[in-house]
Amino acid sequence: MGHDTHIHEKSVAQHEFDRRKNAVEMRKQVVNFAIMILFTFIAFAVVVADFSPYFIKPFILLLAAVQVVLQLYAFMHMGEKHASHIGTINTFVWVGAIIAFTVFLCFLTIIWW
Amino acid sequence: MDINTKYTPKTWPDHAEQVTLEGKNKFVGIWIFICSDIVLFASVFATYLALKDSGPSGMDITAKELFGLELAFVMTMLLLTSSLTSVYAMYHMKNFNSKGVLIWMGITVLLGLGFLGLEIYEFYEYTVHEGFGFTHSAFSSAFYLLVGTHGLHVIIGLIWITGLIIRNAKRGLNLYNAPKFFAASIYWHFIDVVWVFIFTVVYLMGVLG
Amino acid sequence: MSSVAIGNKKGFGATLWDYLTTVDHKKLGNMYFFAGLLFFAIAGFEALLMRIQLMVPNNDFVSAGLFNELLTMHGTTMLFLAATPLLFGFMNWIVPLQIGARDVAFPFLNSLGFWLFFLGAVFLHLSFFMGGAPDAGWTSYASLSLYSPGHGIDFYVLGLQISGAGTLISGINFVVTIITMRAPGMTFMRMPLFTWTTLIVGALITFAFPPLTVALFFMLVDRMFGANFFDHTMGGNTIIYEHLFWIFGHPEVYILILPAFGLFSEIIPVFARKRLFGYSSMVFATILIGFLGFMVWAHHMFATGLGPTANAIFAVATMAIAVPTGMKVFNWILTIWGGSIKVTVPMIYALGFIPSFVAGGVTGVMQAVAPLDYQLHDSYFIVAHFHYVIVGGVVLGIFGATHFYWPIMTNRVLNEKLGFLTFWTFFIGFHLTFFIQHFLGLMGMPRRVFTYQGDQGWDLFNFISSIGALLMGLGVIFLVVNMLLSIKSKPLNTSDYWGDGRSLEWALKTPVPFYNFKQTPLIRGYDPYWIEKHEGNKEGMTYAEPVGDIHMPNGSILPLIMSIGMFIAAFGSLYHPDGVSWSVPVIILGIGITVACMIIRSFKDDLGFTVTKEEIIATEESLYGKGGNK
Amino acid sequence: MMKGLKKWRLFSLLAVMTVFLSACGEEYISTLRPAGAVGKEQFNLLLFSITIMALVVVVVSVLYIYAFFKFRRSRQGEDYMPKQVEGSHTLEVIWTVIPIVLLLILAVPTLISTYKLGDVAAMEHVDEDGNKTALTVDVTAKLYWWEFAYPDLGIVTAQELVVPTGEKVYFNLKAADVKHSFWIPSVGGKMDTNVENINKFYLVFDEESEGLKDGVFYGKCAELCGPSHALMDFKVKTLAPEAFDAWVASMQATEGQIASKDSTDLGEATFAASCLGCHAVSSVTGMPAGAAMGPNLTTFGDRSHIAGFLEFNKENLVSWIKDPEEYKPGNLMTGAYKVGNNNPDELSDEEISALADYIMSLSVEK
Ligand code: HEA
Ligand code: HEA
Ligand code: HEC
Ligand code: CUA
Ligand SMILES: [Cu+2]
Repeated sequence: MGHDTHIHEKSVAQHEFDRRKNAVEMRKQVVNFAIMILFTFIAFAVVVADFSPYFIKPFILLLAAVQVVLQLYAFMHMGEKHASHIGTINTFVWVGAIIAFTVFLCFLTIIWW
Repeated sequence: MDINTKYTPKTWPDHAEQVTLEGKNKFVGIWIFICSDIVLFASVFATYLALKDSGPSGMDITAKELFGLELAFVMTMLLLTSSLTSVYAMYHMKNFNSKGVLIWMGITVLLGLGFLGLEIYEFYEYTVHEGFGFTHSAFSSAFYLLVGTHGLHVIIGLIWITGLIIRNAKRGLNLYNAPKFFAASIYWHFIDVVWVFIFTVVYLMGVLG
Repeated sequence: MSSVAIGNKKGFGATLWDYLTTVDHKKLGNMYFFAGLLFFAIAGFEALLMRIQLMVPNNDFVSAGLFNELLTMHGTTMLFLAATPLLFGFMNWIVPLQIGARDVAFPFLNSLGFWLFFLGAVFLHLSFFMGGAPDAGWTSYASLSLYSPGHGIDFYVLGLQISGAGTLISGINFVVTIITMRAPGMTFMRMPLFTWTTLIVGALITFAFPPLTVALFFMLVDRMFGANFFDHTMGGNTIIYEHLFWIFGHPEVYILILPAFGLFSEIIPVFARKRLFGYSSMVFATILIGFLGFMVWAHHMFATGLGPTANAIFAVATMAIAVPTGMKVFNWILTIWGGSIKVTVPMIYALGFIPSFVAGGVTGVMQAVAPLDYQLHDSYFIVAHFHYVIVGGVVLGIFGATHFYWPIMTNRVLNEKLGFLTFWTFFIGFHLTFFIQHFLGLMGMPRRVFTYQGDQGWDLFNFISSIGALLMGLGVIFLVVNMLLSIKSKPLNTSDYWGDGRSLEWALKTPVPFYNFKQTPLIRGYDPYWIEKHEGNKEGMTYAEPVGDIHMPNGSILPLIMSIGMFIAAFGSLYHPDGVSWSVPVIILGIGITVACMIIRSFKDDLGFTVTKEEIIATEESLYGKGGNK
Repeated sequence: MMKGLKKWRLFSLLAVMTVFLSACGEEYISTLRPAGAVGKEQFNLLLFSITIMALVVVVVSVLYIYAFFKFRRSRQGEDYMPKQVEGSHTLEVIWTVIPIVLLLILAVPTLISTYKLGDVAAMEHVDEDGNKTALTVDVTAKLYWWEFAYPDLGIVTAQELVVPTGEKVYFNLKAADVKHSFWIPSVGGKMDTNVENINKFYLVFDEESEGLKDGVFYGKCAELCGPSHALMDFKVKTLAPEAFDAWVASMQATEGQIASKDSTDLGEATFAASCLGCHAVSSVTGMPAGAAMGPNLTTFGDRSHIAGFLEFNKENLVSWIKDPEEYKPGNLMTGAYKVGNNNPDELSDEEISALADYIMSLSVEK
């Protein structure tokens, strides 16, 4: 533990570059956010618009799934390659999701009457 | 790691939240915790779906009649926006702008409070005006427990973030508190993820019947 | 802060304080181990009482109500409060050593996990003195547990909720530790198997405990706050409880057996003097068992009436688990094949384990045959099955590992003669008790019966079974005597006690200093210590860093106080349905204490302390004499 | 040749197993001596799976004992250094594939039987007149006793199930209070009685119970349901179809039978005063299934046991009425009336003795 941090001063160019990079990234996040808002609107809209439930249900579930993936990979940085141990984390999250999904599916299908 | 090391924007490392071992541990730790929370919510969700609309014989309140969309929509917007504001906070953390972190985290808290307020209002309406209390039926128990568990997560998140803001208001960013902010923001996003499912499955699909 | 007080004897008060506040994984390991042993003795004693009651037909040694309490507490205590903590003891002790870490990822949480577990366990056991223990079986199925009068079930729900939170915290802690804190060079595919199984078990805990938490919480609000999850007259459904319980319950049995597999995978290569056969397939099998464990829960519910489709799917899924388990069994056999087997006490446990566990495993597969399980379910056949896998797998694993790691844990050794005596008494007693129960089940004897009428053909077999149980009790007593004798014996001050140690923990000299390795070792392959030994490295290990300052976490009393807060809150909600006026204030008080501790914790930076190079050298000299650890 | 040999071994193993297993247990309770098609099918599955499992255990044990004896250090020499092998792909494949094959072989009969035993479609079949073709019994499990109603025949009984041999008998299973499980070991597997839904399954009874020790098969409650779970037994009387029809007719003939307060028989009068609220003495009650508070006593005189498990004699019956709690802790009859010799509203010894005589005289078979 401990002595793994030493102070390292960036060059001006590097510093400027990093700031720009961060800003670009932030703009991307805003776009992601816009997409999420849009999806939410669409989800509410199709329900209000009263389409056939056979269409609406899978459709809004799909929208929800996409939103969640966006959250996970954009806001929560699951896609960032250099974050520490991110591969392992990805594995854990998806295994968790599969288990959650199995429980869900079973409750909705074979084990319920 | 020395908490007293003063950083400048130029010496502030990339991924400051993950350069120390403690930071890495926090980062991995909050994720593993979220994994376990995923299964927790899955269990509550599955129960809700199994018990939806079921109550004592002759129960007259169903999801279709009970839920409205206006409130849910506003709540969704508040929570989604708070997700974005906490991303802003993390953006400022990258640039070593501790003021920015505090302000945006503060906005996040305000939005979260707004969400919570609406949720409490909603529960109050259902309980008092609709006669749909916690003990009314299996459906009501499942509903309040599902949405309430999410609400509890919101409360914990708010306390956590508020604590971080108060605690670090004066001392600026360092390698000791950066991971804490980061973990709190990831947790906050997760709350949003759960809400996406709640508004879809409980409210939207509830209104469909 | 950096006290180097080792070597000089501490007073009792100081030692106690040390243990109450410690965050050292080794001390917590000791605490888990001895708490687990205590509860093992209690639960084993309960089993003996049950077996005495069942020794002869129409016995009235214990009453019907008391029998159900013993039965419930035996199952609950054994699984949650004996086997799990004993295994946690080994994980705490050994895993950080095996991966070359100074401690676990969250030492504070490690201590919190222990105290939550322990106080939850104490809370559960208070029920015996406060109006009756839980009596609805360890599964506590909803209809009966809602019906059950008194506070027994409330104790069960709250006690398990608290200790379950502790287990979850510790599980996550192990996962993070293993992911982030491995020494340089220790890739995933160089990790010893015990570390691997700990990782997978941590994952299982992460994923399996939440459904239990949810199920117990539903039960809690149903019983104490008027909710209707399981009240069918209000639209509730008791089958939900069964599902949630078994979604947890089945992974739970693998939470128990996988670490035992890991322990045997450490023991066997050492005494066969041969590399573990098929390492990568062992790892793969571990992961697969863990994963499949989540897909089979309904095999406990074949008789519930889920319908043929569900039964068929879950039957086939269950059978699939036999394949990875078989891979492991054959790998162990092939490890001793061509080796040089030395029959020591740990090894004899490993050798006894293989056929016993296989016998238990194959009866599991028979139960997976759904139509056959209609006959076997809830009969003594099931009791035989799970004691075969649990006692023949988990308990033998724990006993074997106790002998195996005793030199590292206590710097003493357990007497070998007494060890063999323990093994044979326990082993023979075990088969005598449980083999015959298969037939009792097939002959129509249901489980969980407090007595039975004579002349149903069960009398003799029950008698034999009870005699076996007494033998097992004798075996446990031998073990305890052996431990007590050993504590009094001379310290070893050695390393690699068994001579053929392979993984990192054997490179350490005992007693292990509080910071473990004074320099973080460099891992150059699977079985790192073996590699160094056979390349003639006199240092013991190659190190990744020079001797330098070591940074260690501070101890804290807060985990204990936080747990006490939860303990107090539990009393409040226990008495809530009685309508006493103080229940809500007590709940608030308890939670308040816990939250206050959290606030104190977060408002005080805990940066740990630094052990300087000089202090390290001084410690080493006081432990091992001039020259330190060589 | 090899194949023939293997088969021969398998069969002899099976034969030995059959002989050994079926020597086990009593005919009226052991799953190893099945007395019906369902039980037989399950017994065959048992034999089949146990054979595979025995094979596995034997193979593992042989390998393991051989390795153990061959490679002892005492034989290898103290300094012997074994070769540090990493593994073997061929072996891995072998011990993955062989278990998979064995399990597939086991899975086939599993799936077939699961669907076969789960098939209750015939319950709904009707003949031209709209009468159900199959016999259905509604089983209601209650705290420590069983009610058996025959909805299509209009009769109810308790504690002793009476069924005809040689046909599929269908069951609707339900619990009235907490979960129980309905199990007749020697006839077939169990099924839970849940509180919120009705489970359906069928059994076949091939043997008449006449010649058995108590003239009945034993049934058990197989789900922990409280203190007296162990005592929640019931009995099964299987009759040839004609005998069954006769039994049904005499049960139906009890319609309207009632205990009268004004009876000269002290037992009957006491019964009417203290017991009739919970116990009916007519098999045709018109009550919905599961509504009765206590077991129907119409056929009490024909029982082989009291309260499902006590030996049937007057002494036991008197003691039971005096203090049911003593026999079945937690049962719901306790405290429903008073026993003693002081007050008029208490049941005196004399009254109880008369009561016992009265209910023992209730019978449709004598
Ligand atoms: C450590 C604990 C442990 C372990 C490891 C297992 C392992 C297994 N268990 Fe067990 N089980 C329990 C603990 C455990 N169980 C408990 C506590 C209960 C009762 C709970 C209660 O009701 O209170 C229970 C109940 C239980 C049931 C429910 C019975 C019922 O109530 O009706 C079933 C049904 O399928 C089952 C199946 C299995 C199977 C298939 C395995 C498999 O994992 C076994 C795999 C191993 C082998 C098969 C042996 C080695 C393999 C080979 C040598 C390869 C070749 C083999 C073949 C081709 C067959 N178990
Ligand atoms: C880890 C799990 C575990 C372990 C190790 C055991 C160990 C034993 N079990 Fe248990 N058992 C369960 C888990 C376990 N069991 C579960 C989950 C159930 C189901 C509960 C339910 O249905 O809800 C069960 C149920 C169960 C039953 C069935 C009860 C019934 O259905 O009616 C029986 C009956 O024989 C039994 C017996 C035994 C015996 C004789 C031992 C022996 O191996 C015990 C050996 C140990 C001792 C005998 C301790 C001796 C110690 C002393 C005597 C004190 C020593 C003194 C000092 C320390 C100073 N157990
Ligand atoms: C609360 C209602 C109630 C009353 C009143 C009551 N009983 Fe019962 N009785 C029961 C129940 C419930 C059982 C089943 C007990 C069990 O097996 O757990 C039972 C069982 C019995 C049995 C055994 C039944 C069998 O089929 O083996 C007899 C005999 C009996 N009662 C007689 C009587 C007599 C005589 C009286 C009056 C003095 C009486 N009961 C009053 C509820 C009642
Ligand atoms: Cu009814 Cu057990
Ligand atoms: Cu299982």
